[in-house]
Amino acid sequence: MSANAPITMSVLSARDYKSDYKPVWCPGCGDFGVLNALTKALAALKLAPEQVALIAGIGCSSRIAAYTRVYGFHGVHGRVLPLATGLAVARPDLTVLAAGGDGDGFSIGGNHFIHACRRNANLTYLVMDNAVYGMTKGQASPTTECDWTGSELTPEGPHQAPFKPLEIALAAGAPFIARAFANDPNGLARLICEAIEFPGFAMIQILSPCITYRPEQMGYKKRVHEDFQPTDRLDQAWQALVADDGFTTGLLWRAERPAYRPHAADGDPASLINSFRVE
Amino acid sequence: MSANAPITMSVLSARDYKSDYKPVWCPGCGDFGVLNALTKALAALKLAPEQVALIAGIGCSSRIAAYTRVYGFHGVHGRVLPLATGLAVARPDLTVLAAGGDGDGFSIGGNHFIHACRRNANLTYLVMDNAVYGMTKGQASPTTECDWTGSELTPEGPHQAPFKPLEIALAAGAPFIARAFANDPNGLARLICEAIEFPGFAMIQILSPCITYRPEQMGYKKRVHEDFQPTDRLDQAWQALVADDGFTTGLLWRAERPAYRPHAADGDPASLINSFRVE
Amino acid sequence: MTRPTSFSLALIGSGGAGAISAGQLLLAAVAHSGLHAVMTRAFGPQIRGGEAAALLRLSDHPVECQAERLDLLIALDWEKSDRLAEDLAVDQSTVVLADPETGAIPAWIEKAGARIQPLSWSELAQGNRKTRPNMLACGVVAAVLGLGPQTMTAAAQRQFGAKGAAVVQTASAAIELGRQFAPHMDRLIPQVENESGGERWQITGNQASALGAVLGGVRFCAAYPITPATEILEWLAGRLPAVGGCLVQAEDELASINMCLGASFGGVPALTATSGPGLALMVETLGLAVATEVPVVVVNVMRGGPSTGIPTRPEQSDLNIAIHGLHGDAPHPVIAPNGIVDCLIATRQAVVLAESLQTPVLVLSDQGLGQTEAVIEAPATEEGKRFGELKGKRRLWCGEGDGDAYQRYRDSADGVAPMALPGSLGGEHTVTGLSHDRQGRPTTRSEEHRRQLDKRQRKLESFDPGEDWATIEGDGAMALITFGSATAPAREGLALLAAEGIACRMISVRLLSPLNVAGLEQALSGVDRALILELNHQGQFHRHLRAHCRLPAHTTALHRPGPQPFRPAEIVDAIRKLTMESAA
Amino acid sequence: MTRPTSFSLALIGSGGAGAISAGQLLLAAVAHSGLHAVMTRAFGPQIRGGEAAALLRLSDHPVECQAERLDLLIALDWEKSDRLAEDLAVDQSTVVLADPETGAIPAWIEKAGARIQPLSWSELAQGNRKTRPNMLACGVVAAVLGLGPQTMTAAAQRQFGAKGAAVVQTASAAIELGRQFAPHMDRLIPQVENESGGERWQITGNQASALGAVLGGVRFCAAYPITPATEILEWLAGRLPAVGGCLVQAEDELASINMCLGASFGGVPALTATSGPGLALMVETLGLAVATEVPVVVVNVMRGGPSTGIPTRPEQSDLNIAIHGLHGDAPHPVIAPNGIVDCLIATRQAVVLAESLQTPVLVLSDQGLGQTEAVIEAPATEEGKRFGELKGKRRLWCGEGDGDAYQRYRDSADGVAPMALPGSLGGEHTVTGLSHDRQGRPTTRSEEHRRQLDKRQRKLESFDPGEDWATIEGDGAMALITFGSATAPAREGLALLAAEGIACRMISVRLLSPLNVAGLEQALSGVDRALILELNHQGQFHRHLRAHCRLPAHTTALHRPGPQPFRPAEIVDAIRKLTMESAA
Ligand SMILES: Cc1ncc(C[n+]2csc(CCOP(=O)(O)OP(=O)(O)O)c2C)c(N)n1
Ligand SMILES: Cc1ncc(C[n+]2csc(CCOP(=O)(O)OP(=O)(O)O)c2C)c(N)n1
Ligand code: SF4
Ligand code: SF4
Ligand SMILES: [Mg+2]
Ligand SMILES: [Mg+2]
Repeated sequence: MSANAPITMSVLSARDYKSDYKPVWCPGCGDFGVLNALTKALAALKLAPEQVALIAGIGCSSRIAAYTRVYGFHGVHGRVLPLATGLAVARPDLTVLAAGGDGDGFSIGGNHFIHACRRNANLTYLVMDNAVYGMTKGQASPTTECDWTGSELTPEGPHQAPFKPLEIALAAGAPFIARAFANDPNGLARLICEAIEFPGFAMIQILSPCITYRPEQMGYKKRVHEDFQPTDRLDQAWQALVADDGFTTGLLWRAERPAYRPHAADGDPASLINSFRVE
Repeated sequence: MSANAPITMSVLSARDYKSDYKPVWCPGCGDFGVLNALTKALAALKLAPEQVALIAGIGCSSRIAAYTRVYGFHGVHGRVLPLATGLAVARPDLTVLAAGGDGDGFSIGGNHFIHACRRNANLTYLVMDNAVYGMTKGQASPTTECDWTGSELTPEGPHQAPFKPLEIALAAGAPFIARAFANDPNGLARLICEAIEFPGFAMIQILSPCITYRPEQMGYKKRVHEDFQPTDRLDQAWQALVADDGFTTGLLWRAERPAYRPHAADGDPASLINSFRVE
Repeated sequence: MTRPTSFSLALIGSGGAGAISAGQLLLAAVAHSGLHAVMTRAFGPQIRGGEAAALLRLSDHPVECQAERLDLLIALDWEKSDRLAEDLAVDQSTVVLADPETGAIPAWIEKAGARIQPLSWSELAQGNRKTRPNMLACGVVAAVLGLGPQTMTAAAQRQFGAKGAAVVQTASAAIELGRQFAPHMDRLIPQVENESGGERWQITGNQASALGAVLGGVRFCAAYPITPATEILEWLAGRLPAVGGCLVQAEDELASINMCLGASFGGVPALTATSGPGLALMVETLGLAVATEVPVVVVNVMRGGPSTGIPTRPEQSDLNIAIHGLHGDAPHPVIAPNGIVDCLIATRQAVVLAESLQTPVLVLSDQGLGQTEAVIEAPATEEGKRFGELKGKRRLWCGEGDGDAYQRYRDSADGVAPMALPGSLGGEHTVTGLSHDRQGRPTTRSEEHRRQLDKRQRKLESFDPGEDWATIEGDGAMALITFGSATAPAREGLALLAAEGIACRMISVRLLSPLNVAGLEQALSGVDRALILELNHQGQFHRHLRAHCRLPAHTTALHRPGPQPFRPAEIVDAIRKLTMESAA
Repeated sequence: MTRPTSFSLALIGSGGAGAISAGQLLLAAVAHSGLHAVMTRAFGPQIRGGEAAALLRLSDHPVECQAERLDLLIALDWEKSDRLAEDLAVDQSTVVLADPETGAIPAWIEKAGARIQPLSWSELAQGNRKTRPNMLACGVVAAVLGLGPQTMTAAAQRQFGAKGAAVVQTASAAIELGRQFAPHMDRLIPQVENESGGERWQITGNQASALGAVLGGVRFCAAYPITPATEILEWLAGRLPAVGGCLVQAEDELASINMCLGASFGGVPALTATSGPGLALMVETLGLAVATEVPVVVVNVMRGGPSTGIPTRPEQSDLNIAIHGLHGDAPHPVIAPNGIVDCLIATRQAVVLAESLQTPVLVLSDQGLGQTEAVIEAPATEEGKRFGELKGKRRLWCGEGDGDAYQRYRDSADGVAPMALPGSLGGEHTVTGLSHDRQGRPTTRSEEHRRQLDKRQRKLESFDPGEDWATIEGDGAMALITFGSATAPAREGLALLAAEGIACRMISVRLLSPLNVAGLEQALSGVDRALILELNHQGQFHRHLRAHCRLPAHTTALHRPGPQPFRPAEIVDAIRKLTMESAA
């Protein structure tokens, strides 16, 4: 397991997991909180930086890869999960993290999200959800309220039922599902630790305010309430979600399910030729 | 509404909605049942063939478009829903149907499925689910059981939690969700009528046996049981799905939600120039 | 003809300093005054609050690109301005205005030997704390250019009107205070003349594309935002409903292009706009549009590539994918606008081509055209240019004629068969991306497969592109062949050379595919040396021309990647070199 | 050298009649006998149970394509056989065996004037109801070819062994009954010699590609099925786990290519296989692979296009998308195998190239290679050809050297920089599809942008492709330039011409991109007339050559779409015409 990876010389602090690049994020962006919580979690788990890979998509949030001092891959828009899955399956010795925004993960990347939930490869997925496309200057994302008229692209609002990440994850079979708030770095760090240690696909929806295009999200602080009770009973989980107002935080669902990990033997490639030989 | 579309001369029978192309389907394929039920439904609703458009993806099942005598579009693999959505939004006077397989709709097309549920354009989506990729000769599809070893591509089974179409549809906000059995053409035809008349996105998962690559599905007949009770209460719907064995048929969920339909005025394009004029 | 005069200035500042807002106000003022102008923006990597520059060039003649060098640079502050150094062509005759209190002059400005003139924003403001330096800077520029108070107030009204009278009032007051500081410019300033020759527009290339789409008849758009194409989508979102159309925000580009195809199958002309990464996701469905002969237009606003590349900067490196990016034999027209106004014309022509030929059409714009805002003479919008005789109306099947069964893909002289739209009784048929016969039925027969390939090729070959396949200017035994946004600097470079007596004709190809080979070879008659100019690394346009046409024996290529657009001097140098080479 | 003899036969029948199964049994028997052979299949549109044909050609020399015409056609029945008419080259000397009880001889057979010889399956079976006509037909063929009972039983064992001894027994008995009917063939039958020259394999092009991948070092595959590439994926799925690798079935091609990239970023050589529509979905991510310099191989098995096209038949029309389908400047190698064995070699070379140069590489195979099964001489598998000096091992960073910070994209003479894999302490870095500097940090600076574009171009230009960029055969003042599956019929056509004394060299280009321009121009020295041969509508290969190379002044092109592969006679005709044209 990743948590047993070799530990470098001395004990590292959260700051040691940050790179020296200055984030392009707007001052006050929720994503700073996620970066803090993530590096705290890596330090708490004493993971050797070189044993960790952080894969990201495209968006403000997806820039996070370069701000950590681990191996990083800033891929193309929407494909963070297959990229991370390939790495996790091919290199089970690594701790593989995937991160990105609500647009990246639920709009263009929505299909990979469902199938990653089903597949259950051993990786942790952090979705930095600000209910907007920050990077392209403020259009509605799947999680945007259906009557939000803040974008010129949907002047009358998106008029679509908002995408519900936890509901979809549960319906798709994800074994570890949680919600957190970016500006509660300690709570978030704890959840990330648990997600990383979980042997399978663990996803955390992180409410991460976009101060520039959704300034009203500064009010999230007052709305979040840590009321999820972890369960592995489907009926209970659905009940909790029916009652959810979108701001309940904590671990919702944790089920035992063997992680996807194809087994491999150590045969000689040359032997594969035999079946073609004509005796 | 589509059901009020002008009716051609005489009353048409189901057969009049079939084209004269001979299906490429294997004898005994469940898809014949779907074709029968669909044409029955069109006849029962007395829809003028030219007012109906049937959009399909790629797969054995998606060939259905050419076998009906309505306007048809056999698109590319996985994109049946956006194709149908564009038509339904641009031409609200038509009855727009979308059809395809479980691979087409839930594997490559899974993202469009979720977003079509959210968007709620006025169209009916028939998924002919045989838990296999028929057209490419029998690989596992998202709905395939995780221990099915019938494909060389996954000799040890797909090892993934099967995709649950109704759960996903409900989580994604679809307002009309049902399951049916291909070899019960009357029951299926009734459901299709109801779906077509429903003002919004209506989806029916149709269990449609693939006699060639999943011959054991001939046993579906014994397993299906029409036990869904239509509801519009989320808690009830989730309860029903938690109890579902995958073979419960009938209408599960029917909710009132205004269909997606952008309004349009009738202004003069030339007036749009004004904002660029420098006084 | 009098020699055109132009004047270039830049306003820079860090986040919140308002450089861009001041630039826009100045652009409006200049427009109002009757001059022509062009404005580009440059940003640092931050989403918001980073350093920014507004680059303005004004002229007494139409102008569509920035000049070689800056006449005036006004720094609201110097914070992180280093990252914009490449964008700011400061030299020893550039006048640089800055307040020493906002920081030291950056080394690269010192090094360029610019003429630095210190000023004090707080002094100019005369103690008024509401007075913002960016508006003071507008006043300084107004003084330099001789823009009167009325003009400036009208511009302030245009810029801030929506925010209320008080804001306009404060801005106007600041502008007037700024006038106190009028640096000496020993530089020809274009004459401001309030009598303009005709109606003027203030518009970006992206807005022009969007307007061209609507004027061409587009009534459906499906959209997924991407820089630098988003403005086309946003403009359409606000306008389509007013003219009976609509825009749907899609979940991704796979969806947006398919939605467009669905709408167009229903008879509603459809368009979407994107940039490289989005186009890459559309190519599979564009092939379907070719095979099913469903019209659709995609405006691809190029940015730096490959991959995510440089989203906010120009490059002309998507030519390959635009022409060749579809699998199978899937020919389709590709049009490149070669100016900001041409974004309107070319996009409209693309709709005309798509609807007339029942084919997907790509418009290859770029960030340099799309996001540049210009003050231009109003183009003809009523009729507008079309390719040759094309009507721009889809040939529809109306129930008569066909004898027995309706044949969606009936063979015909021009390759175009009447389309039956859903709703037409008797025209029911199913289209497919499978190889099909005349009725649209799937087939694997060589003869049918080939017939449809021939027919689709014939559509592209048998329409007459008229004059519109290229913009041809000038004369001489040398030719510069280019396309798109490289055209404006090329034109300017050639004008400089012409003034020296060096003649060179310019052929700016608009219809990139199918190439009008005969037309191009004719346009090259009498030419013995050619320069091919394009803003990409591989010389994609050059290869494309070579693949299809005979080029002059002595042909050289100037191709380099972005993100900096060509400057006229690069062209002047290259043509000079060409003159010498062939003399040798 | 004795003139090669070959014999062509077809077995046809409707669903369930077992034509294909009989063909496979015969192929195995022929292989056992020491001959060479090739078998292709043709199907009607049905998924299963439709009409099918097994086309077999056997020869005493290596053979990789079907012949001009059929020597023998055996119809198990005639149901819907019309749909296969194109695939069956029946002429007046073709012997046609059919049972009048299974239906009338189709008009197209009558019209061809074939020599029809009636037989009766039930008579041959001697009343045994278990005896199936397809096995009787095998017996007839065994008699014609002189394949002994032991050979046939061994083949039956290979074919039906898994179903149990009784099945093998019944089949063998039926085969022996079939021998009673031996039609007279006045045609040279290749000599069956049980002493083969060496080890023989029975393999399809797709299996060869898959094997080449594993031998090249591939240990990860992500798969989405698509005709005609699926067999590559299925073969790998069953074999990779045995050699320490694995295959993941992905939800679509967007996922499969990204999974491959993820695995390769982790240091595990990765490959996927697809066909046109799937490749179209991969181009965005292939651009990312170019920009981030992560190795990956995609085998694209071409089929008829555009769009869904003709999935089960050959065409060479994905050359454009393979070379040019990526947005931005994104050069990458494209290799086309030109034979069934070469599917192995070329795929292995692709892995070597990808790993050595840190780049995506495309292998452009097609249905005609991939789904054709051949009996061949065992190729060299131990060492195998590589491009020039390439090692095929990724250059890894091991912690030493770099001075200060690790630079993932350090500039270097050959353009390749050592890669630090996750797990290497001190090598932590983030790769990005954004334009980046040597450390991989995003940048918009022209200098850095260009440096990386130059560096990536240099990788492709500075490796030495050695001899492997093309297969060059023959000599003469004429040249035929081709690639891929068109090579086998070309070779055969040229052999026919050579026998007549007409000399023509053949250049079959394997490295389609980057083209070895110097090599090609040298190979063309002394050539004054050339024919360019390719199986697509637009002449994509011809355009590509023109874009990069000087071709002989008199160059003509023979390009036509599929779905029928070239027949040698088409090449003979074209070259004859070329001889005459240039004589005129
Ligand atoms: C294929 C493709 N389409 C569109 C884009 C443009 N794009 C970049 S980021 C983004 C949305 C980002 O939203 P989200 O993932 O929520 O991230 P945020 O910026 O809000 O953190 C889009 C649409 C792209 N880069 N690639
Ligand atoms: C982009 C793309 N990828 C793959 C394919 C190959 N393909 C054709 S049909 C199909 C799966 C069909 O499965 P399903 O939708 O369940 O239909 P069925 O044949 O079972 O009715 C696949 C993978 C394709 N045509 N296009
Ligand atoms: S735009 Fe929004 S999401 Fe992006 S960096 Fe700024 S605050 Fe954060
Ligand atoms: S393969 Fe299966 S799904 Fe396809 S036609 Fe045959 S029975 Fe139906
Ligand atoms: Mg977001
Ligand atoms: Mg299926």
